[in-house]
Amino acid sequence: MQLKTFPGGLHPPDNKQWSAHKPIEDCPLPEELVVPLGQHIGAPAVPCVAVGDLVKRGQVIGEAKGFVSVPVHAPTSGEVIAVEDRPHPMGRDLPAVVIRADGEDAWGDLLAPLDIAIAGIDELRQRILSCGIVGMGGATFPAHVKLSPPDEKPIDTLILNGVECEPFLTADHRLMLEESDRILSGIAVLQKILGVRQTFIGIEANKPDAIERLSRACADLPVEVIPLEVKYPQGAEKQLILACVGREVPSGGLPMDVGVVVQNVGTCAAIADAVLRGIPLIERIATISGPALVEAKNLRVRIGTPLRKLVEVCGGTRVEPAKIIMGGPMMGMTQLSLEVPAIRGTSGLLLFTADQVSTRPEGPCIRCGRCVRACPAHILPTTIAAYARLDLFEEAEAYNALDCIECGCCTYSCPAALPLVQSIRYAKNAILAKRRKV
Amino acid sequence: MIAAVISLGGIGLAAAVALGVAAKKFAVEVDPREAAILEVLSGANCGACGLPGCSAYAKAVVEEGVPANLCSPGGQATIEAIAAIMGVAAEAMVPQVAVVRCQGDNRKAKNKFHYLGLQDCNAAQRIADGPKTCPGGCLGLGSCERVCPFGAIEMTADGIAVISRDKCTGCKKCVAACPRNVIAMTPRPATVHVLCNSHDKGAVVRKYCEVGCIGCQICKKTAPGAYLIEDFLARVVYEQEQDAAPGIEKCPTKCIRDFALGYPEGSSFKAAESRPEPEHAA
Amino acid sequence: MANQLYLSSSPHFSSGESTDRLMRQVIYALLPAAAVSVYMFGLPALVTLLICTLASIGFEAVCQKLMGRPRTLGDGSAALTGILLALNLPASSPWWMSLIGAFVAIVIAKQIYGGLGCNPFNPALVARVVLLISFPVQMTRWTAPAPLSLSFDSVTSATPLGQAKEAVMLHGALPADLAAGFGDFFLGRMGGSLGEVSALALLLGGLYLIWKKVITWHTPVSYLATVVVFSGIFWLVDGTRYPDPLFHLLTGGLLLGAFFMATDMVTTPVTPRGMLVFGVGCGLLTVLIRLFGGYPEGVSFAILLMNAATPLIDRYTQPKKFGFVLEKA
Amino acid sequence: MVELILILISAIFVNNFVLARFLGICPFLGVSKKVETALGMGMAVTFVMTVAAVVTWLIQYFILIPFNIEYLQTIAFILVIASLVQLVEMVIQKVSPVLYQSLGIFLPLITTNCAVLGLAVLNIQKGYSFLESVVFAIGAALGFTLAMVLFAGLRERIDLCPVPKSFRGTAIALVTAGLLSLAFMGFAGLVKG
Repeated sequence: MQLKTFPGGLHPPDNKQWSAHKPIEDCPLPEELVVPLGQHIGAPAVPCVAVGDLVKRGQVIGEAKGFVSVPVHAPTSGEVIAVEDRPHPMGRDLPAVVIRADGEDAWGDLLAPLDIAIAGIDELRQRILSCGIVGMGGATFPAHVKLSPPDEKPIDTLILNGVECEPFLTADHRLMLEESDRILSGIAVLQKILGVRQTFIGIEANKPDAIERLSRACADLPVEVIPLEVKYPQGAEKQLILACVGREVPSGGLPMDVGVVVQNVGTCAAIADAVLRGIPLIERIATISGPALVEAKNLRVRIGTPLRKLVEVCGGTRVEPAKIIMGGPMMGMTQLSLEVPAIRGTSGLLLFTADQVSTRPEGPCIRCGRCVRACPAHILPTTIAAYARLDLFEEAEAYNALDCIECGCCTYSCPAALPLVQSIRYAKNAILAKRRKV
Repeated sequence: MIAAVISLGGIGLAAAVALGVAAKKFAVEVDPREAAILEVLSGANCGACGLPGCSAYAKAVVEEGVPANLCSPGGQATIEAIAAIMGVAAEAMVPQVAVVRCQGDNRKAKNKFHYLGLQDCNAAQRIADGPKTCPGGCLGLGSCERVCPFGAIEMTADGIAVISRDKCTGCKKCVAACPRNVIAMTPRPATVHVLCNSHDKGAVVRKYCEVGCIGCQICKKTAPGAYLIEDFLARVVYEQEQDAAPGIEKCPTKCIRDFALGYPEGSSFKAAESRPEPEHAA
Repeated sequence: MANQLYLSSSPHFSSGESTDRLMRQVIYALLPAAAVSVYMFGLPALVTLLICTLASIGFEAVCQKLMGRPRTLGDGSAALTGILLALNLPASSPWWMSLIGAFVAIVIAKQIYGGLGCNPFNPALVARVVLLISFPVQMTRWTAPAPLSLSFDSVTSATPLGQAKEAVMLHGALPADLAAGFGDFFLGRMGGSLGEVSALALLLGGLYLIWKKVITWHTPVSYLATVVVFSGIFWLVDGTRYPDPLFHLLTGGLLLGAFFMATDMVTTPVTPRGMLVFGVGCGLLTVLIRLFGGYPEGVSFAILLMNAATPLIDRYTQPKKFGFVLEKA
Repeated sequence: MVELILILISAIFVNNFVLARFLGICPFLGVSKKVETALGMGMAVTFVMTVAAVVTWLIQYFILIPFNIEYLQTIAFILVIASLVQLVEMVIQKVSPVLYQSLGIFLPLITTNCAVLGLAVLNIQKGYSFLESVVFAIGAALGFTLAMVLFAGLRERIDLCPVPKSFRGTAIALVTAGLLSLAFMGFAGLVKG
């Protein structure tokens, strides 16, 4: 059978063999946790604890500010030793609450579990907000916002994203395999909130065990597991919707414009914890991998754990890493040091050696068209990039620069080693900045 | 002969009538002053006036009464010409020149990481705030050089921007292009500048840059009144600039430079060309 | 810190594909055709190949030196241009003609536009056309195949396309024995420029490129299909005046053009739809020029004309962007 | 009918005004920096050429020949063309100020555009009938527009390239025009005449 997919995209080597078979391990508590107040898209949280305060695990330490914002919780019990700017995965120092763990890891007062048969929809949404749930695929968009579609946009389909198309990463894979019951509970909550019954779980065909397990678990539910072709970026929201239900989200629009809400499987599991057990988002599963590491692992990590700790748990490094990437190799962010903490969007940590770092100088574009064929947004990356380099942003915009989803397929496929997606991003920023000004 | 005259005349007459009718029908009003102003403007379309191009500025002057003294590339002559066209008094404009407030090239200042990718300052700045450790240092990837409409900026081999005082017209394009605010507009007569943009404490600056201002106050002490120290960074008080010379000599990190005596190391620009104009030219 | 880390914008992974590798693959794909030409025409063919290739590399080096640009001979593009140029020349071309050709191709058609990736016209074809117009006698003195000949004084012979055109012009009909030579055409036993002669070798090279994913099928297939269909129509209308499609396919530079020149990435469209348009345009123009034009062969002109149209084709064949919806009126 | 089609094809491709007859080079080089502008110029020239062909043909056969003053041909034709250009200029300024700005000086210069005058004169020289003149004019104008647009597309692309300093601008444009003309030589002999 032809597997479902989208036009465009490419097949980078998936490198999942290092960690795919490794069961999830709990990462031990570090002595000190740095919990950034901005870990999501939107306004950062406002700290509500002061230096010297004793906090319990799960206690709110930063409050949401505005609609597109979420609170931040203490990942363990201990003493607040600083509220100041600390290195953040974004690459600069940003406000954070620093907690010295007392080792007892004692829970604070949790919110009462909700019964979804009784609880109102607003109550459920409020709970998701209070527990600080954000999109855990990496975009970290507050989940309650996504689950509050306006009335004029009726939702009829829920899609769970279990694609995990980034090479190396296996965190979602392990989650689906080992903790499918959390995901199923989460689906029930999401179905209730959105008032939908039609639900799909999209999984790339390179995870047959996860597909089988979820298919069996969902046999009696109105949930269908869809195996998808192994292709990057199959997990990009709009591409996933097209593959699963054949609807194309209009350019500049959102999934809700075609009646769909997409949630990552990790987010779904976190929602289940929040609603059914009252547990806020203070930990997540992350894949620690890469050739510079002694052993690749899937770890359950407390938010705020320094990356150095994760590396230690994996047996340290074989060689000096040349590049530290938070997230996957296609869309992840390089890090300045291992001192930055893991945050809610940390789906993985990759350590590359000098061999994996391509320092090949860029050449001229030979117009081979590989980027055009690979582009899942169906734009002309090389043309936009050429205009961006000359600061001709109006032309770049006319060539649909704003439709770029920054998946990196163009740069990946470029024989001239041109930083295409970076140029397009540069043009996008300039175009959006100009729009804001006007 | 007569036939020739009549027929040609007839053709001409017919054409004239047709054009006359058309002129009425398709009349477009243009203020002649607009064209006149456009004529005297530099035509660089640099945007120094804050409007998108010379013709937009000409239109704005005529129709919206925008001041006549905004064309910095044209200088005083242009201002007077526009004022004459508009029948208003010419207001003086202090001519300005852009200065790169950094000398920390790749040999003198440290980087915190190797940057790979698009060779553009604004793109590099988005990756962990740029590779240069100094938060205010020139990244040396030439974004300002590319936007300069007058070819007044060059990048040295060791990666720092230098602006020619002869070619710079003060259009401010480079100021807008620089992500780290390294370039400042200064009054043209002043040639002495502190070439550093770091507000870090002296001890911190010393760690990452050989030629950064460490806020040691020596310049202020040796040339009283000519320098100010704000936030661990010295700057020249341009009104008292004539007294600044002793401070240059004494500066321990050599971050103060008199452009009348020479451009930073590695630049191809010659100081001899840049004799300062008479004091207070305006 | 001992070693500084590398930081960059995503992605941090690359396919490992490189310009050098692509160019090398194309050169490999041309080797069978070059070998056949050397076999068929002997030493003169080898000399022409060598002069063109070496001169192209030399001119490229000199240009880059003069313009103060980095030397990029390693990317193989100059050598490729040289080989393509040689394959477009008759075996009997004098050395100075090869030299002029290489100069035109590298200096005028490529380097003054800024080097690799910037030339709007296929350099080898520009050179061929310049030579054809400047030295029509030398450029149309085709030698008859004489396997492994070491002699420079060979027997001249017309190309099949030339024969056909002449016959139609003089007698209003094709020569009767035209179809007799298909086997020879396929293997390369006919007069023509170096790279025109063996359909088999060219086909092998072309398929190799498609197999290696250096080029896509779009341009060659649409080009050849258009030639077959368009020439087929004329052949059906009047078979005595217009040769059949197979004749068109196997003779002249069509296969060389379709697989190696019309797929030159720099001078042809980047969009898949654009490549189809490009191929169709080339096909129509080739047949038109072959049947009705002043020149017996139309491949070079057809490709150059479509090269000129490439920016426009790219502009109007942009893929439909993801989520494209018509504005509701 | 066949005759008319041949005239059309010949004027567009084989004897392209710009690339084979080398007429109208001034706007060809002047306003070919952008495809849109080139198209606008092409359209303006198309209009002027077609109307000029009609009017000059009428003047030739109904005024100049009857009155035996063919020696006034040039001045009479220029007069007509100049008025037409003036008219087009006014219309464009009113309808599309942007196009008017980008065409700039080249708009009034259509007056002295040898392509337009050349067309009028060729029409008479070749002894074309009225209908043939119109078709020839349309063909010539389409050919002009085609050359303009192709050339503008190429120039837009060249603008993105690091052309050596000494060749930038008109120099590289002239080289490109030469190569384009070279390519158009492939049409030679396609239509006799």
